[in-house]
Amino acid sequence: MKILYFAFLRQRTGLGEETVNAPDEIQDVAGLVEWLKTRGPGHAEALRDVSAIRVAVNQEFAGMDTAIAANDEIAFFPPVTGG
Amino acid sequence: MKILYFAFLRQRTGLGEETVNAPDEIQDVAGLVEWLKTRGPGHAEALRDVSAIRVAVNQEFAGMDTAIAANDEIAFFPPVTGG
Amino acid sequence: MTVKVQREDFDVGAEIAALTAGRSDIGGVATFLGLVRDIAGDEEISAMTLEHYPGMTEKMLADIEAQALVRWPLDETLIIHRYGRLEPGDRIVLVVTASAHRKAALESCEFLIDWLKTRAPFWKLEETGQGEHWVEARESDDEAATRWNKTPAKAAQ
Amino acid sequence: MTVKVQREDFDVGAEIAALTAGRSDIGGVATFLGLVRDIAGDEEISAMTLEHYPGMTEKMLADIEAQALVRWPLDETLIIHRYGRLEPGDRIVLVVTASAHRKAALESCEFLIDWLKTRAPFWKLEETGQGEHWVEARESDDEAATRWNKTPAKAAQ
Repeated sequence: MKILYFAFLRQRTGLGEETVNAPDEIQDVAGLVEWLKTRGPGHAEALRDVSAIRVAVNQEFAGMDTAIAANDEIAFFPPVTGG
Repeated sequence: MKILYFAFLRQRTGLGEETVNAPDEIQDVAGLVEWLKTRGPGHAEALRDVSAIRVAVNQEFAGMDTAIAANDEIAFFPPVTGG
Repeated sequence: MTVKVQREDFDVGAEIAALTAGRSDIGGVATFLGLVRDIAGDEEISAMTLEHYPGMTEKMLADIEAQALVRWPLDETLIIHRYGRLEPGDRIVLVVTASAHRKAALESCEFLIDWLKTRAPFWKLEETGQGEHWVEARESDDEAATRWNKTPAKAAQ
Repeated sequence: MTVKVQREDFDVGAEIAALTAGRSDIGGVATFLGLVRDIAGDEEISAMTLEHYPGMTEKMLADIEAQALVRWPLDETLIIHRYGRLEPGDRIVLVVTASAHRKAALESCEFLIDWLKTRAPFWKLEETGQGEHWVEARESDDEAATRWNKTPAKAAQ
């Protein structure tokens, strides 16, 4: 699946985008977040406080309990500040 | 005094503007209207229905009882329609 | 803080650019551009002529602009109103308000155009297939302008 | 019915002219132009960078534009939003709504800019004398956008 990071999450992970193969037992956003945190200290720091993070699955706002699948595009970002 | 006519009043009097010397006993707009009506059939027709007429004295909205003086600019027009 | 009553057309982009040139304190510019429609009420119109009271019109427009400046924190305001014969699609009126805050710009722009569309000393002669006629003042428009007498400015609170 | 998310600047006059060209059914065009201010909160800023989510941003902007079209009788709408590094005085966002009726144009323009300023998927990195920082979402702006969920469109009634 394709993971996107924006704003401070992009800076802390050092990545705008990465393609990952999450283990099959990961079925929702919450599980994905926990797994992504194991990928390195930047990821752990970026994803530490989930209350400060919003998520979109396939470009639609989603929640921690949203189900995910192998070909999804999942984006993490702070609350939007508007234009 | 200077009299101005706008819109249908201008068309009916056939005048955009005229300078008149009203008799001294004419002290307010109502008196002026009655006197102006005697100036001709166009004036009489234009000023016939005072409920359809608005007036300004020296470029300020005024009423039928507003006092007038020799050097005033007095304008008659329909209710404004806006831009 | 400008009022122009003119026969000539105007350039919206140039007017906004002139108003904001070199400014970095303006956050929002609200604009209303009024155009001549080919329909008035149920009737098709081919043209209209706007008559006004030179001198008094400018004074009243400057006065309502001053009222807007008291009610909202505005950096710049501009009113341009045309007179003379205009055809469908032609520009008639432009209101531009600029403020640090978007609510102030939006509300004051609406306030000014409501006033202009109802209270400004203009008279309209419409040309239709049946000839010419003077437009009478409309009640519904008057209500829109009257609303502002009752409602305190939100952004100014 | 156009949405553009772009790095390039835009020409307000040209955009409005293109929208209204050859039309004689449009009575009013409401426009909101947002500019970068040199002050954010209490802080002086020298520049800001707008980051966005390409693809999702366009989708969300088209979606809110479609909502405006359902709520108000609009002839044309246009949203342009820039991203990238911008300096004080630079244009950020343009909303244009055109309708036969001025209330519909004004209200829908306010609706769209309220939404854009609060809900659009952008993130702001501000540059100040003390360095750079990401701007956090603001409560007061959120209220302005939430208002529209409660208030039925006046002009559409």
